[in-house]
Amino acid sequence: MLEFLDSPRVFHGIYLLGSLMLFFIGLYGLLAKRHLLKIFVSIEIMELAVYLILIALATSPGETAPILSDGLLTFTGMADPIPQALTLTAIVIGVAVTALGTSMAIQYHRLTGKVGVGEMTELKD
Amino acid sequence: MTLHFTPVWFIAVPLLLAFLSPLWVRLRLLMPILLGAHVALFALALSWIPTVRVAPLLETIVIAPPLGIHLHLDAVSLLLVALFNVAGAVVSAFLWLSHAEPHLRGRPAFILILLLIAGSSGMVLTGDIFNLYVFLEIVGVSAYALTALRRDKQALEAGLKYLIVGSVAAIFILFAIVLLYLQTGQLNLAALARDFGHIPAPMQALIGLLMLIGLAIKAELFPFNFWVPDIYRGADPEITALFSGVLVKAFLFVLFHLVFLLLADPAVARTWLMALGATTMLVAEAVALRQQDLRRMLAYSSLGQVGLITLALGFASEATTAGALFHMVNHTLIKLLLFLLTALMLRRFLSVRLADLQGLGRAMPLAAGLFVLGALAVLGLPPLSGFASKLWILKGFAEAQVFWPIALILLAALLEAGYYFRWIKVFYAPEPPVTAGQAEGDWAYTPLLLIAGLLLLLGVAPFLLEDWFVQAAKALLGRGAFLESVLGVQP
Amino acid sequence: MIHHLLDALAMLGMSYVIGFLFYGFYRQFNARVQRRWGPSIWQNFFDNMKFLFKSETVSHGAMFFFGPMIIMAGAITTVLFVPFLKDSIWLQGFSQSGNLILIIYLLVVGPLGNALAVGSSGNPYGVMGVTRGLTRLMGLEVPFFLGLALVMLQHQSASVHVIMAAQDGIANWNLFTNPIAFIVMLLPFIASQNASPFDVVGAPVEVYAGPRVEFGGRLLGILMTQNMMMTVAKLVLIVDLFLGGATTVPILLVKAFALFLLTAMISLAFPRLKTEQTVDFFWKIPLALGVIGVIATVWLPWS
Amino acid sequence: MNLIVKLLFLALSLTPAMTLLTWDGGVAWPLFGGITLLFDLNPVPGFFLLLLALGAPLVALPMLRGPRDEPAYALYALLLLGMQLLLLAGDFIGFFVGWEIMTWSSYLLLLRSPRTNLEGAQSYILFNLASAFLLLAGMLVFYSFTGDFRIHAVTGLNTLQQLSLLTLFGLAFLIKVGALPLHLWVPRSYDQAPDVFSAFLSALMSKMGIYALILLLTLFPEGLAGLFGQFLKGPAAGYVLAWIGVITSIVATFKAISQEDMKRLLAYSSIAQVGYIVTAIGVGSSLAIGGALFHSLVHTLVKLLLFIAIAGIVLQTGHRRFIDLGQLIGRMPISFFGVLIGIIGLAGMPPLPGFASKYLIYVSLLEAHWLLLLAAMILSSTAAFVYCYKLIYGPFLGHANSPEARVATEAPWQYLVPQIVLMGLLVALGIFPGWAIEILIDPVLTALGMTPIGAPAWGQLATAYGGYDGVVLMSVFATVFVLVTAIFFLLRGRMRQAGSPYDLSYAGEVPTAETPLHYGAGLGRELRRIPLVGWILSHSTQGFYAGLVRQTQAAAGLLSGLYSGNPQTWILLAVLILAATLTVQTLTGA
Repeated sequence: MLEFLDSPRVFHGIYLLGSLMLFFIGLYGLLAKRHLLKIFVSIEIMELAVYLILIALATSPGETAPILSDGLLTFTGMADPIPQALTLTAIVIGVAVTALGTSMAIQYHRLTGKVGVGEMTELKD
Repeated sequence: MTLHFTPVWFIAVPLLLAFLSPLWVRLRLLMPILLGAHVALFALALSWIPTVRVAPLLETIVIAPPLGIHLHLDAVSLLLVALFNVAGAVVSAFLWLSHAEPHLRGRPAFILILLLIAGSSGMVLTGDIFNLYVFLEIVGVSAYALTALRRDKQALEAGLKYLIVGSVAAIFILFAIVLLYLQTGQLNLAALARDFGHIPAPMQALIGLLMLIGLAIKAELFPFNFWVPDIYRGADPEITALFSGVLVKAFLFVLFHLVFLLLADPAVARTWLMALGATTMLVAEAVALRQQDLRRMLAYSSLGQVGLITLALGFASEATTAGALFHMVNHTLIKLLLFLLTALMLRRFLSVRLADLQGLGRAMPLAAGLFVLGALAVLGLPPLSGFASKLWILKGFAEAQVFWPIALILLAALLEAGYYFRWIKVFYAPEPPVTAGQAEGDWAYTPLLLIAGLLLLLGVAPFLLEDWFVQAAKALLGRGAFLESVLGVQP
Repeated sequence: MIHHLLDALAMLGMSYVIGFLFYGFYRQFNARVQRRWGPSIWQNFFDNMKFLFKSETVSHGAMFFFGPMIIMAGAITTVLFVPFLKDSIWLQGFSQSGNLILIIYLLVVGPLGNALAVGSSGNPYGVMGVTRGLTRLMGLEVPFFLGLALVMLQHQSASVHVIMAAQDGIANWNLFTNPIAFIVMLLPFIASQNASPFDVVGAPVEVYAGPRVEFGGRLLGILMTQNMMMTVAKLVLIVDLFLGGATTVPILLVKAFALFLLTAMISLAFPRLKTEQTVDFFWKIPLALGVIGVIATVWLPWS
Repeated sequence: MNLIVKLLFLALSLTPAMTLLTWDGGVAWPLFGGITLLFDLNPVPGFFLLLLALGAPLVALPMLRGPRDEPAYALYALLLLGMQLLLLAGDFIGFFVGWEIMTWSSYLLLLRSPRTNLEGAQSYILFNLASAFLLLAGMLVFYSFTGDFRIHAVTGLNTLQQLSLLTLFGLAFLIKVGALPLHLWVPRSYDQAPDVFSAFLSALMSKMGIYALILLLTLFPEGLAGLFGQFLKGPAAGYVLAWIGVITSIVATFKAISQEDMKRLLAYSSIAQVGYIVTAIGVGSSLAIGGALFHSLVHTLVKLLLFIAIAGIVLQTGHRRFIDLGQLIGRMPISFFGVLIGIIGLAGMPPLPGFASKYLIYVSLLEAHWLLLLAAMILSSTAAFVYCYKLIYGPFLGHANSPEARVATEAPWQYLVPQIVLMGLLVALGIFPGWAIEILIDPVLTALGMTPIGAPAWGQLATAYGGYDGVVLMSVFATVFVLVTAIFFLLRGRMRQAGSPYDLSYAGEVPTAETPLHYGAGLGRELRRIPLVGWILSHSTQGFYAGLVRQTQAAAGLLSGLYSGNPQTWILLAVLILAATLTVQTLTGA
């Protein structure tokens, strides 16, 4: 009954829709929220949405993980491995950036007691 | 045993040094090593000039392109890599020789500067778009950290702002890369260039816009450059020198490298890019008129020059491109000079606001003199090198019988003169200055004098580097040659 | 050499005598118009001699002394550069070495030298007089020069000799061939003669102060002398330029006297103007006439 | 050490003279991309190099007074280098390089005066850079027409092209010479510059603009005449230029009269004098160009003399306003003679050469049948007498108005030597105008492809409209003067020195030291009552430029509002632009 979901168009469409929604949720958070940590979370959500698009659209239903293991000795029917590698790399980078940001935000809070992005006025001349 | 030099060294050596740095116990050695590394890499770059003149050098990593990752060393990337290493060398020499604050001489600074230079070199050298993203993020992370290095309120705020806006830019770029990959299944730049034309037009526009905006944020183009003044104001001037001298140039290169590669006919984007450049230039120069803080003023001036370079590169004729590359080199040198001077002034006066720098010419005659020199160079007044590069750009426009950019460039230069000379006048005000900080030793001026000498030399004898710039312009514009060298076929 | 010397002395003597006689006549004429008896026609000689032989003269320093010397030298030089007669070797002075523009400038050399002396005296009223004089000069020179320029253009020469030679026969007088030039320069000419109604600068009698306020004795005598000689030089110049010049001394006298009579009548008919009124007047009426003259003789196609 | 540095500097100031005397053969310096700088010595720039060679050491000498000032010496040497490059350049790039080096080095020299304020410095550099950038734009337009940066006559341009070249170059050079209404920087900078350096600015740097204007004529094969045909007997394009020059000189003359500061007066007088030269260039005939060159020469000498003399007064008294000076004639006699000769030259009175040069210009105007211009020029020439008189009366005559003026002594020898040299030169040129024509000016005219004026004898100036003899004039005047003085002394009677300076006929009262007896500052104030003069004096371009600056600042303020400090705003803007562009693209289907 739900086979139609396996057709690549629908499958990709659903994922695309979902990740775009995720992306816009992130964008909304980024633009509307004032708290620094919330902004970092929003950025992360946007990044994740992009990863999701990459992974989802590069993979079609029925493809297996691109790992040679028991029983799987040829490359046929496997998903494209490159997006997965890319995503892994990108996640690492994203984590690094978020970690840096979070630590900076904490230090900033300790020094000034501020957490809102709109309150950052140290650089006003 | 023969040492095998490869372009990988430009990335590997700084990375290696950065990661090995915890092994050094003696902090005093850090800055000399930093200087040494950059000087060595600069020498290495110079040694490649003859090779690159003949053909671009492809350094394959593991698998041959288009499947594998490779570094593409041609005249233009060599030029930029050499420039980055010069900038790194100058800044590290300055940090070593002057009384820089401890946080700028410590291990974090050492690591981050190396990462910044390595990342920038990587962006310029890589022939793979995902690698580009990785290097971009390396540069980004190190830049955010460098901005906040001082760890006081202002530095942290600048760092946070930079991080937020930089991450968003990175997401835009990543999005564009993802779309590119999904559309073409390629990550190699040459292969992408070959296949980009087959993508449906609306998708092309979307990818192009995402990429353009992402890179424009990074490369400080109007209206995506609102973050710049705050960051330049908050970070240490020594670090800002690197941002203005290295980072922006790397991003500008990437932007135009992609434009020239992906678009078979750069004329499509010409008007857009030129308009972007022209507005950047005029807006920045106008806003700079009102600035009261030297760092902000220099930030806007930097934006103005970036706009000029964009305008010239966007026109994509050989003469304007060569001139723009020359101007990139000049601007890097000039902004290094000016920002490092700002650092000296900041240490002496504890503030670089206009009102506090009255009569600086008496307290720091050499610094004031060098500032004048830098200002003259950035305005493009002979006999300094800014003149030669600007003339080259203008000549390129005149050859093509296109006059509106000439008018705008000259108008912008006049506005620029309006504020630079205001500062100079204040520096030479007859009132005696109030000095609060400490005086600087003469050694700190060595790298600055070196730059000044270079500016003069390149202004009087620009033919020394003429050939290189022409080759670089050809390499940057030569889409066909690029594709052929990587894919082995005529597109 | 001897010839030049004699010629020069003759010119100086002539201009001295004519100048005082004309001015004496003017005072008589003026008095009769105002129904007075007036002084003797020789009165000016007596005054001048009295001043020149005063036994004591007050000086205010070296420059004060040299000013009248400069103005005298300027007046004599001017006289020597104006040809009195045409087609004659006499009464020519050094006019072959000069021209009309040079003469116009020589006319002001002396007064400027004297202005230094006035300044040197330290009397502010004197300096005010000088300023008034310079202001009036500024006003009158424009139409005066424009009128003469029309003549120079007509004859394609700035040489007084050439202009004079071209006017043989009364029909060829510039007065008739170029009347507009004559009208344009006539009033400025009167002003340059320091005559009423443009005489507020010296302002004899009524106004207390003027350029001469500090001068007395022999220095005043010198100033008076040069004034008379300068008057004659200017009259002769206009006779040369507009009335065809003169071949003999009597004709010169008649023509000069006629011109003098004309200017004297105009002078008597009008009340004195203030300096700024003078200037404004010259920049309006004579200058406008001059512009019309230029348009009529130069711009329009028939010219 | 001190002496060595100063001698070295003096030697450096002789470099223009060295260049002039020892130059042999052209020099080419390749820059890049086929641009080669060509340097050679031609008669036209040679004339201006001669002015520089004359003036440079004369300005350098008074600069040596006082404590050693290496930066000023170095900048002066750079300035001389720039001007020599400019004059020797055979192509526009070299010309521009010299022009710019001259501009910024003179700006930095200007800053060395403690009197420079922000407006003065900014207007100097901005006007000059505007001029330079217009020049650069003109060069590039020229290049796009010809494919070449060499300075040479171009043929085959259409009217629009010629007009664009003429406008760009013309504006650039008119700013440099300080023509109205682009003169704002001149009075400010001449006033605020170091006193001796003002002499250089006025006497030599303004001549570079003149040189450039003459150079501009050579770009067009038939000069200005080929552009828009004839008006009367002269070029129609030149008629406009000539009026610009004359109006400049009239307005500047009245402004000069109303000044209360000696250097500002001289600054306006410079504008006026250069206005005459511009007029002559507009006429464009060989006589007019000869007059322009001659007037440049005279103006150079006169302004050097006057500015150095005034600098000496300022040095000795510390005052620069007419109201603070007076009666220096006895205490500074040589400076008095310097100023006297200077103003006689400035006013164009015979027998000094100022008359010769003006004579040439007048005759050229007559020849061109441009009589209204002639009348206008006469107006400003005669009005100039007023400020000339003010210039000598204010400081030297009348009564001393400040304690410093009462005790001042003669200027130091470094100031007097140049003055004496210049006085000698002026008198010699006045006696021998023909020499100047034959030796200095005719070669230039020949090089410009014009008929030389020629002179029958060194003492004579000859034109088609007649001429005059400087030797006769000078000897008659001198002889008469000596004779009159001698006769005066031979007459009976004696001179008595006035008992005190207050021994005056003063409206029936006896003035005292408290009575305001010095008329210096107010002299010429009453000219305002003349309607035209009052109108001119009550108008100024300052308001316009101040408004321009205000508007620019306001626009900058508006734009800087964009650079807010909130990252969310930045991102919102980026996203909005992305969305807007995408929408537009989708809608238009591009």
